Amino acid sequence: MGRTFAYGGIHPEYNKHLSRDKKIEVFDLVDEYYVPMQQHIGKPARCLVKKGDKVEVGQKIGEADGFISANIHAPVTGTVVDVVRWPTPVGFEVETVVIERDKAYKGEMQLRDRNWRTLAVKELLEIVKEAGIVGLGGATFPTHVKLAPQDHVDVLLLNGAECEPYLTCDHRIMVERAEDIVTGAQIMAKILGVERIIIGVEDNKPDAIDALRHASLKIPSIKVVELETAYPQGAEKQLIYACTGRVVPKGALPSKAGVVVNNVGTALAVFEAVVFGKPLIERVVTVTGKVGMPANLLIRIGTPFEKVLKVAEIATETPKIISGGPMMGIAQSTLSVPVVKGTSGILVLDEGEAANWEEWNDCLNCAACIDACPMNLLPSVFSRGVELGKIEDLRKLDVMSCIECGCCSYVCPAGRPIVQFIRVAKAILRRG
Amino acid sequence: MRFFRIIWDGITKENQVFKAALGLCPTLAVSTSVENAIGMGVAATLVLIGSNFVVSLIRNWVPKQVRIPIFIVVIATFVTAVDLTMHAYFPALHEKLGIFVPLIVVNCIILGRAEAFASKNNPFYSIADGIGIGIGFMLGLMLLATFREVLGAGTFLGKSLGIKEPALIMILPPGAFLTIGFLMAFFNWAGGDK
Amino acid sequence: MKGIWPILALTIVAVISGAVLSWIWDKTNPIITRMDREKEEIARRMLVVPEDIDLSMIPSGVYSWPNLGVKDRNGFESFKGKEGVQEYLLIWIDDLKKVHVKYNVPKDKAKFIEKAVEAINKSMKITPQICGDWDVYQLFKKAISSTVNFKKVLVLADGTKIEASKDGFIGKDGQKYVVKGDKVFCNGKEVKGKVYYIAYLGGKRVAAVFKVEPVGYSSKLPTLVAATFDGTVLGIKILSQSETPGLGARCVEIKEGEHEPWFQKQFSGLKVDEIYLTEKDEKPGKIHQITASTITSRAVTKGVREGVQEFLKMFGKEG
Amino acid sequence: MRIPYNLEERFKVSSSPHVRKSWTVRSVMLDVLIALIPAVLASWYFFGIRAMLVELVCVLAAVLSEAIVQYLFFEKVTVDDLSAVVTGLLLAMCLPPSLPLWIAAVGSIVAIIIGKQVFGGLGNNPFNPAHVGRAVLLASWPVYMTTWMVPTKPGTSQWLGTDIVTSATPLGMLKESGYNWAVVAKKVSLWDLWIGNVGGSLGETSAIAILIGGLYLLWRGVITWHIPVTYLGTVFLLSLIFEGPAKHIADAVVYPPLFHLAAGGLMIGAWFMATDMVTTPLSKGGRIAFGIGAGVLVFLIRKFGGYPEGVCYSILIMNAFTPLLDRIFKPKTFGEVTQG
Repeated sequence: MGRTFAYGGIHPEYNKHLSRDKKIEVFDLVDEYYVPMQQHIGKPARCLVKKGDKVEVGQKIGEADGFISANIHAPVTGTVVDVVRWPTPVGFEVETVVIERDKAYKGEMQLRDRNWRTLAVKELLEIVKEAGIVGLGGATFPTHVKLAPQDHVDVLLLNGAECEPYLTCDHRIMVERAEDIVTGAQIMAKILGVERIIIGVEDNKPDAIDALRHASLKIPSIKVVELETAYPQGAEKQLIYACTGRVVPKGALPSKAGVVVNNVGTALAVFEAVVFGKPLIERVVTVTGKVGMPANLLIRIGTPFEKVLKVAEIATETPKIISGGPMMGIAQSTLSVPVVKGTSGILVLDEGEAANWEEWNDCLNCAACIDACPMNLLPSVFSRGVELGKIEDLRKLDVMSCIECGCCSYVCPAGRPIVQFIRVAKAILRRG
Repeated sequence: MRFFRIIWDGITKENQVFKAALGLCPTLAVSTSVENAIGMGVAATLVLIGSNFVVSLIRNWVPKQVRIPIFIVVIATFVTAVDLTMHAYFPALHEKLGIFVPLIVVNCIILGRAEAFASKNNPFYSIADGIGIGIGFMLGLMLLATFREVLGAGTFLGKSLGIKEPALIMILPPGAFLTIGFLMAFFNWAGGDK
Repeated sequence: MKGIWPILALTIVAVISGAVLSWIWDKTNPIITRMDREKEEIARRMLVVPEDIDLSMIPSGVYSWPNLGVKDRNGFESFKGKEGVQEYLLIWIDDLKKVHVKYNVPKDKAKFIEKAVEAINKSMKITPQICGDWDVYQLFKKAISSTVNFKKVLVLADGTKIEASKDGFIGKDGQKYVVKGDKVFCNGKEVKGKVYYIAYLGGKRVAAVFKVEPVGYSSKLPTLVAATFDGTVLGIKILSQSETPGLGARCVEIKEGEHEPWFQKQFSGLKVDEIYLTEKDEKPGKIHQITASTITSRAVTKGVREGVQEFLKMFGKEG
Repeated sequence: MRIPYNLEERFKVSSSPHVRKSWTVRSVMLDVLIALIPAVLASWYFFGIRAMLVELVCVLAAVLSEAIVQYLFFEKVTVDDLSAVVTGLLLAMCLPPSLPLWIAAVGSIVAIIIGKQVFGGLGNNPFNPAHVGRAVLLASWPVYMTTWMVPTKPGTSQWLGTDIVTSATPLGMLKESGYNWAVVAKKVSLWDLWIGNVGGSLGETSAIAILIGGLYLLWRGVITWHIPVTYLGTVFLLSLIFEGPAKHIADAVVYPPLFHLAAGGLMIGAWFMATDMVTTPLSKGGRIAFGIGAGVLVFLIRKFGGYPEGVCYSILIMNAFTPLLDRIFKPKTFGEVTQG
């Protein structure tokens, strides 16, 4: 048994065997790419191209606008056919550049080979910023902001827990590109100026742990920590507690505890940006669930889900399409949405096996949600409070500390959509 | 005619037991048998009529600052008179009702009517109010007592109804709460209260 | 003037109320106090007269119900016009042990009385069967029992017995003992003691009545116990109780067709070592407990037993 | 440009999480029913036809009254979640086998209507419905509710319910002997007590059968250990401290605590009643306090109270304290630590 977090947690059906042993394959290029100008948390990027412009692969087509924002690059060489409002997997429409691929472009990219050790911290940070790297775990927080924390930081934590059921993209890159991840981690450590690097991996990925341990054999500052398989092991605060024993104060950022957490995928992207000079234009996506061929695919940003699923073949009559994992992923109403930087997986569930939140019973007070809550909150009380309209009272009960991991809804025997209620409460309270 | 209107309202719309939920302490305590309920109801009605009448008579020259003490004195006088009379001439009933007859003094119905009605209306209407509220109280008690006595003791007015195994709990305090809860729910529902 | 008026108003109301109340008090208080006094007195007298009254045992005289204090042979007139008397039975036993009556009772009882007098004069006994009606029998019994004279005896914890004189209980050393409720005081200090009522019938002491106060399930159970000097219980009477209805409260339950509480009736005629419950007690006795009310049953049984034991300890040798 | 929202390719969306643990109210209740099987079988073995009848009547009355009340008040009829069956069966488990069947039915109806539906149905009742039913029956028909049938063997006339011999419960004997352990130890052997070969309620007597069911519930994760362990532990410790050394019987130290654990409704109370989700505290601390409180109450009622048995009341009283315990033992949010 590995280390784990302090409270709660659940053990859902992981179903990782579907795609766990599938090697990362490069997904074929498609004709049209839909590149949203907002693929990150923060302000949308400013669009630099207009209809009719020719773009080169890796060319910056969206410029970071403001402090918390990230650059966007063209995924292929081609022509901008339009700039429209287009849906994204996050759920709302944003300004999107539609690029038609040049028929002659076959996916080649100009790569450099830089020695990162000779570069200064400032230069490194600039490269990361230019490459438009954001957190690839799903939160898509711009990495260059994260790498310049306000507080004193002494630990860099790489999140390789991948606690979401079904998803295996991080697992695969850890197995296949452990060396590069380790290097990426070292680059980030250099930027942050920290000595200790901890990589936390759940113990259901022994091959990934071995690969990472092997890759970091000669680097004493890196420690690979084996974590218990439990959801939500990969949640920031829970991961920090599991790996370092530190507790992030209520309502504060992880850097308050002296820790910066980055996904292993982000480390890889940092490595590629710094060493190869490659901006973030593709990522590994797990396509799994009720599909004919579950796979881990290296997909260019902007590829519509439709094209991906056409290849993977939806294997159910009543599909439910989810961008991300089943616990925190976002259900999609259309397949027109493109793969974005935060898309860690495309999950197809059968409607029958997917949870139905349309009908629920009164709370039984069974406290299963309280036992499951990793933040040690009172989800059942919150959901009742929302039902009764007493939302203002919930602030005192720390409803804002909820990380929306969904454990409460998952375990509720009465089938109550608890985390959904909590989202309502949080939205109302945020609005004030 | 307004006189009868007031009486009717006192029994129905302003029924103190079911609508205002006042005077519940004696209501719950003495409603173990219909006989007790009638005794208590009559005693309370007499006190109500008397105190309403007197309070209404003196309403214009009672100073505001001491009106409550004066009302209490008037009520206490009537209660003591009823208590003594009952003790002397109906000793069995008096023994059953026990402390609850003297406690009519602090029954909020009596003081409530003195304050809310009698001190604002003329003696004629105040008597009507006393009669109405009193009868309403007595009927409420009797209704409660009927349920409790029939279900709890298998008798009505002391006469056996041939119920072999009455549910004792009905004449115990929990039975009083259960009965009044259901009756109140019923009257609120029937009265269309939301 | 403005400041005085509220006080004045209050005073006026209070004075008027006081006047009204004192008038009502005058009217009711005598009735109330007499009833209170009678209640215990009646219970006491009822206990010491045996179930079937043998007329030959009773000295001749006038016996009345209610007890109006009639002592003389021509006492018919003395209670005329007395207030509050609804029912009475005056029995006159002449020197030939012949019974005469004068009464004011409900009509349905009256016919029984006439018949009863005839029957009693034949058999010289008063029993329920002879009277033909329980209430009539009770009237006779109560009337006869009023001839029993009681003498209060205060027994202190050390065994000293002090008979009541007209000045109260005066000890040998001239100290005065005062009984207030169940407590005995001497010079303002509480001393342990107990009051026994010794019953004299025709100048002979026949029994004693005393109060025991066991604690039942949810209330005290003040109980009068009558016992002869050789330790036989003549009867008990639970004066008041507020036990659980249907359970402990059945200690005063009267079964249909009977006239006395069945539970209390069981004690009559028992010797002291028979006063145990039939089961579930230290040793098997003759008292059947009230179903599912062991606590009440045991409390009364134990209280009576210990009362009798204490009584025998005090008076046994003299009996 | 194509319109992205093609109606034909619209999929059903919902908020995350998109998967759910495969348990429902129904499966929880089913687990409770499965856990009750050993106790039910024990009751059939020791009390025969009467036991079956009382259980059948209780369950039927509970289910019917729930369905009828919900139908009359235009609620969704939810008898298929089995909670009414559980309430009925648990009530039956606390009733004496010789109880007239109509009283058992009344108990079930009271449990469902006054104990549960009046408050708004499953999940909103402050008190354990089965114990509410039992308390009302005990107050209403105390004589029937305290007349206990002697356990018997299958096939005898008593087992068939034709003639019924009554006796006292072990706790009743203890109370009536004035807590004289020597008297009770002679009459009741610990083995009989734990196996259930003594007078008592249907399901209360066989401590071992209930223990098996309780452990099953614990294993299935329907209940947590907090309440049963603290509840039983408190009674055990109190009886060890206050009953053990004083009495002069051979196994004085072991007898009273083991007696207290197995006698009366303590086992079924601790495993099935006090762990009722709806009426017990939410937090672990609250549950521990609940268990200790109920344990102390049981001991006090048994030793000093008017009734020989106090499990029903101890749980009902602690149910009343549940909101307070929830308030006191509110879990501390992760990260709610004053740093430095």
